[in-house]
Amino acid sequence: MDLTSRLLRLGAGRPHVLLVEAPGGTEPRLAVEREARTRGWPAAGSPADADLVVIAGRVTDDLAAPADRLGRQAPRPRVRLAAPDASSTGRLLEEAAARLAAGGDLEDDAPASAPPESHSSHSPTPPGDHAGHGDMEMDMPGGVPMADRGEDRDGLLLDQLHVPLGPLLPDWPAGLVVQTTLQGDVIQDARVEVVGGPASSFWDEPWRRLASGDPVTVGAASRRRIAGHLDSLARLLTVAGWADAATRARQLRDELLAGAPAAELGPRLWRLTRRVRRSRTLRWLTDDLGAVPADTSVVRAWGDVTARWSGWLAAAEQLLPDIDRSDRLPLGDAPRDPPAELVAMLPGLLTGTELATARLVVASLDPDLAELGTPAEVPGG
Amino acid sequence: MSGFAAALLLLAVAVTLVAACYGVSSVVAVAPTAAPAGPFLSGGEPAEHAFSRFHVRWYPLTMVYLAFEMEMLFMYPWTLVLSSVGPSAVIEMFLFLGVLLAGVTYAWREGALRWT
Amino acid sequence: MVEAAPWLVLVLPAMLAVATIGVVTFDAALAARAAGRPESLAVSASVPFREAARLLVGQRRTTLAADGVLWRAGVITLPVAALSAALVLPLGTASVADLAVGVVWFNAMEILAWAAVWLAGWGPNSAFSLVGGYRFVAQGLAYELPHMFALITAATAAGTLRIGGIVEAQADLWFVVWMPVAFVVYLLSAAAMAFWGPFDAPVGRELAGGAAAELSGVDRLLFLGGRRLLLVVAAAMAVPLFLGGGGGPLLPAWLWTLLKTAAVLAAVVWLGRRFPTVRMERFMEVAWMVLIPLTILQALVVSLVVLVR
Amino acid sequence: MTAVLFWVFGIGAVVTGFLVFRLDSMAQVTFALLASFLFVAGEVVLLGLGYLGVVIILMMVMEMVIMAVFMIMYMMNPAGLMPMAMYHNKRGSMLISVGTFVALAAGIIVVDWPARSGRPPADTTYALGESLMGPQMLTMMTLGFVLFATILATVLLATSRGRYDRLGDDLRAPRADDPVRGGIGR
Amino acid sequence: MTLELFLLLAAGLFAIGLYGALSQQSVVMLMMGLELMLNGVIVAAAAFWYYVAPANADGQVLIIVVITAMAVEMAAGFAVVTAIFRARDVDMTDMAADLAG
Repeated sequence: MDLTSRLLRLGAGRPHVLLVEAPGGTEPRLAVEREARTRGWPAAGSPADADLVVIAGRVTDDLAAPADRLGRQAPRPRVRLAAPDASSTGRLLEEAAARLAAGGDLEDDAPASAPPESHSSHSPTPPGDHAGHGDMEMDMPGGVPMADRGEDRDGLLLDQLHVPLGPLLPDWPAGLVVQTTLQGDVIQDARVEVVGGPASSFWDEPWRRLASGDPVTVGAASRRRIAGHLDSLARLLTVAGWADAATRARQLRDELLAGAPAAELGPRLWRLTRRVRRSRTLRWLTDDLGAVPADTSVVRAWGDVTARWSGWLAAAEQLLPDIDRSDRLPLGDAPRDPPAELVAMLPGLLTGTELATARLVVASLDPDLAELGTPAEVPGG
Repeated sequence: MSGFAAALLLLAVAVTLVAACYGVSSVVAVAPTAAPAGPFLSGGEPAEHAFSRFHVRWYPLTMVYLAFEMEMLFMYPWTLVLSSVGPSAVIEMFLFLGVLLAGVTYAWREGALRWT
Repeated sequence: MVEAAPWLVLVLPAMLAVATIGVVTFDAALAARAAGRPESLAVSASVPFREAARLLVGQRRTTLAADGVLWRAGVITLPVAALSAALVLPLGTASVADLAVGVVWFNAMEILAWAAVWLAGWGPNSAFSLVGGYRFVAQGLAYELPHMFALITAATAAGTLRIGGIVEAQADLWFVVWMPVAFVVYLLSAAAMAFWGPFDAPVGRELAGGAAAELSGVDRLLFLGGRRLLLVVAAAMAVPLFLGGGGGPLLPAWLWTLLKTAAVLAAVVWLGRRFPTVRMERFMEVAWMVLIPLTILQALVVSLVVLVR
Repeated sequence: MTAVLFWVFGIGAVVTGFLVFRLDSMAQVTFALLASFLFVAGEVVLLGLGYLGVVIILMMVMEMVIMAVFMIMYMMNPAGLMPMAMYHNKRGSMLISVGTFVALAAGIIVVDWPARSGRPPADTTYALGESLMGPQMLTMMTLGFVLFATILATVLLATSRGRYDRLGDDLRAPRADDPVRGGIGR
Repeated sequence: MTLELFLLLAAGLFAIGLYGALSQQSVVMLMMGLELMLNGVIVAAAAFWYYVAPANADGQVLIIVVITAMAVEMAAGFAVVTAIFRARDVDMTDMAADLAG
């Protein structure tokens, strides 16, 4: 059909990109974000909205099934991409758009693994779920059970849903899975899991190099740290629904990593921090969320969400004069707190929050799980 | 009455346009409607149907709302007769609103405007 | 004088479609500027067509054990309600029908969005879209009463529920001058009813698209297009209600209407990008304890002025 | 034209009204009831009551969405995925209601209704407003206090925690003890 | 169109509502039946206004009262259901009656 192919070409000029990150995929994610931004390709929030499904980083065995499901959930025309590293990302995206204009990939729709429809499939039975509906399973539409009821702080015994947040969620820490028990839109219980293999953190790379004996300049280390803060800030602002400020932060982050001088970046960074700090709306919306008392060991997590993003802004401003320094960085530990403690904090902080608030809390802690090492279930919750 | 006939006409046009969109799409779409897929759950499978007894956190407010919105029923006709009836209409309506606002203030103090 | 012109029934959808395309274009241009990628008007103007093209050729989706009837009903209701609300919208000196209860009609049609968004969220049997649908109902509880009071304030000053009569009553002085609170609240509620930023939590990105999370293909086109159409109609209605309709010097009435509508729309779209998403658990008390009393006070002031006049 | 519309709206109202008790999904049930109300609104407009017809649409859309919220909150299996009967005394109810209908219909046909007196006013909405601000002022104020009482009673009944739980026994807590913080106030 | 036709429509809606109110177990469904009965009352009131006494606004006021009554009934009904549900974890009329007794 001629009309179809013309419309396909027209639409492929601005594909929506669903970008999710696997552990160790920070660098390719930044590359895809940068390339998509310069082309004006919008970010998709769910597979239904996506033309390109891009997984940045290495898809380990435990991520293979979710990644496959994500790709199948996207409507046609669709193109699935793996971006294990940051090399030739631009070319990869261009090729994908060309494939999209030709009608997308035509792999089979039928799920490779056991579909949710089949009764034999092991649908993850939620913990604490008593076997009340064992024999009724045969009548369940689609082989999926009905929700069961649970206690609530409100005193109403209503249905609970078990909804995972992560691993393959846009604007979400790579490898983090929060298994939530929802009643309505409030998280009653949260369990944290870590998936994906161990990887090395992109944000700690200068210190790793330093530890292995390579010389690292103060400028390079400062750049990486500010960029890390800007990345966290961009994620938080995206989750807070302030797309324009988030885009600005991402743009500055990318230029910083590309080596733009302080004289050029300074005024713009200052404009961004002033704009975010002056937003009384943002403050009003993030005050008192996810408050961590100031006696925990993780200094970075102190205070509420507002305190945490203000901390990033302050740190970025404070480090900015250093980014052009070429003297050697003295030996020392990476400035980041170990993520294990951040992750252990999560169940407590997320319990009792609404979904939007939970996303804000997670984004404000922004644990970098690459440093965590082996996949493991984290105690707590 | 003729105004409402135009409304029906506009409704028909709207429905026609929507049907046209579906028609065009069914012709040019690259594939027919997909087989049922699982909902998006960050790559996970649903543990149960999302159709469930959804615990809304603002249900006390809906009742306050139901009572308060009824005042619109009276206020729309009131706008027409205000100038001809005179001060008594203003007094009556704002007394009415004042009573309802007192109810809302009570609900606020009881915490009915907050999420449970 | 606004007269009924049933022939407009064919022109109106076309004009609203053009305005909707304009909204998408302007929004795309703003997004490009924010991304430090100032692009030519031609590139921005291609965005609505590219979006429509990719959604028209896109495959429609269904989800496991979805409630297909209600889902599609919600999707279709949104654009149909937006267009129906435009029945009483005067374009210059004529509207499709200048109903005697025009204000109430507009109110009744625009409120169908409650049902539409909730149904679109309920239909796909998906946790995220379910939450999105419920978020819109909560939002409705917050914005609808201040919105109604703003509408009624304009009707009170004119002493009629006929949109044409409200326009005539502003021949000397636009309502925005002496009822600024009602005007600002009206613009807020226009953004809220079209779940446009900063009231876009029902389709929030942190919820993977919320009520629209599972929509694709032409369904998505109708739902998200209908949302922009609703924004256009709501913003356009601010012109006859508060900005004197087609009144203005030199230029013909239809041109004034277009200019004012474009200005209001541009303001709403621009402001929508300036703020983070407002969550209803925080906004609810503001709406009930600040906005409702303020709008009632505004209505009281206006009705006293009407009495004295 | 109006005769056709009368039949369309009328049959629509009855059919959707009957669907309310035939459908399994609580969401569909609620919106079937809404459809019935919308058809009745159409009938009311046909009778020349433009304001009341449109305002019925306005009110019923809001009320039925809220109704859906509660239906889904409290009814077992709200989507009707696993249908189950929730009737009692179905036969008896059917007999009673059919009997009622027959009796009413007989009465309607037999009774000699009074002839029409007077003509509708030019602006029915205006007449309604005058009536509410004049002879029916008492009705309106009574309804006002009924609504006030409704707000108080429903809040009292529905919430599990009152102001003393929130603000302490002396109502002086610096911060209300709520599960979720609000936008303003303590 | 005649008064009788409108009244028959009203009677039909009323009878369906009555059937629902009598046959349904759940409080919320019972409310739906009530709403449907009031729906019939609206039709009857509008028809009487038009065919019997159009010069008088009392028919209109009656409709207003009915709509308000619906809202009050709904709000009160929901509040009661919530209270019952909180206390006894049921929403059925039968069960509520059993437990109350």
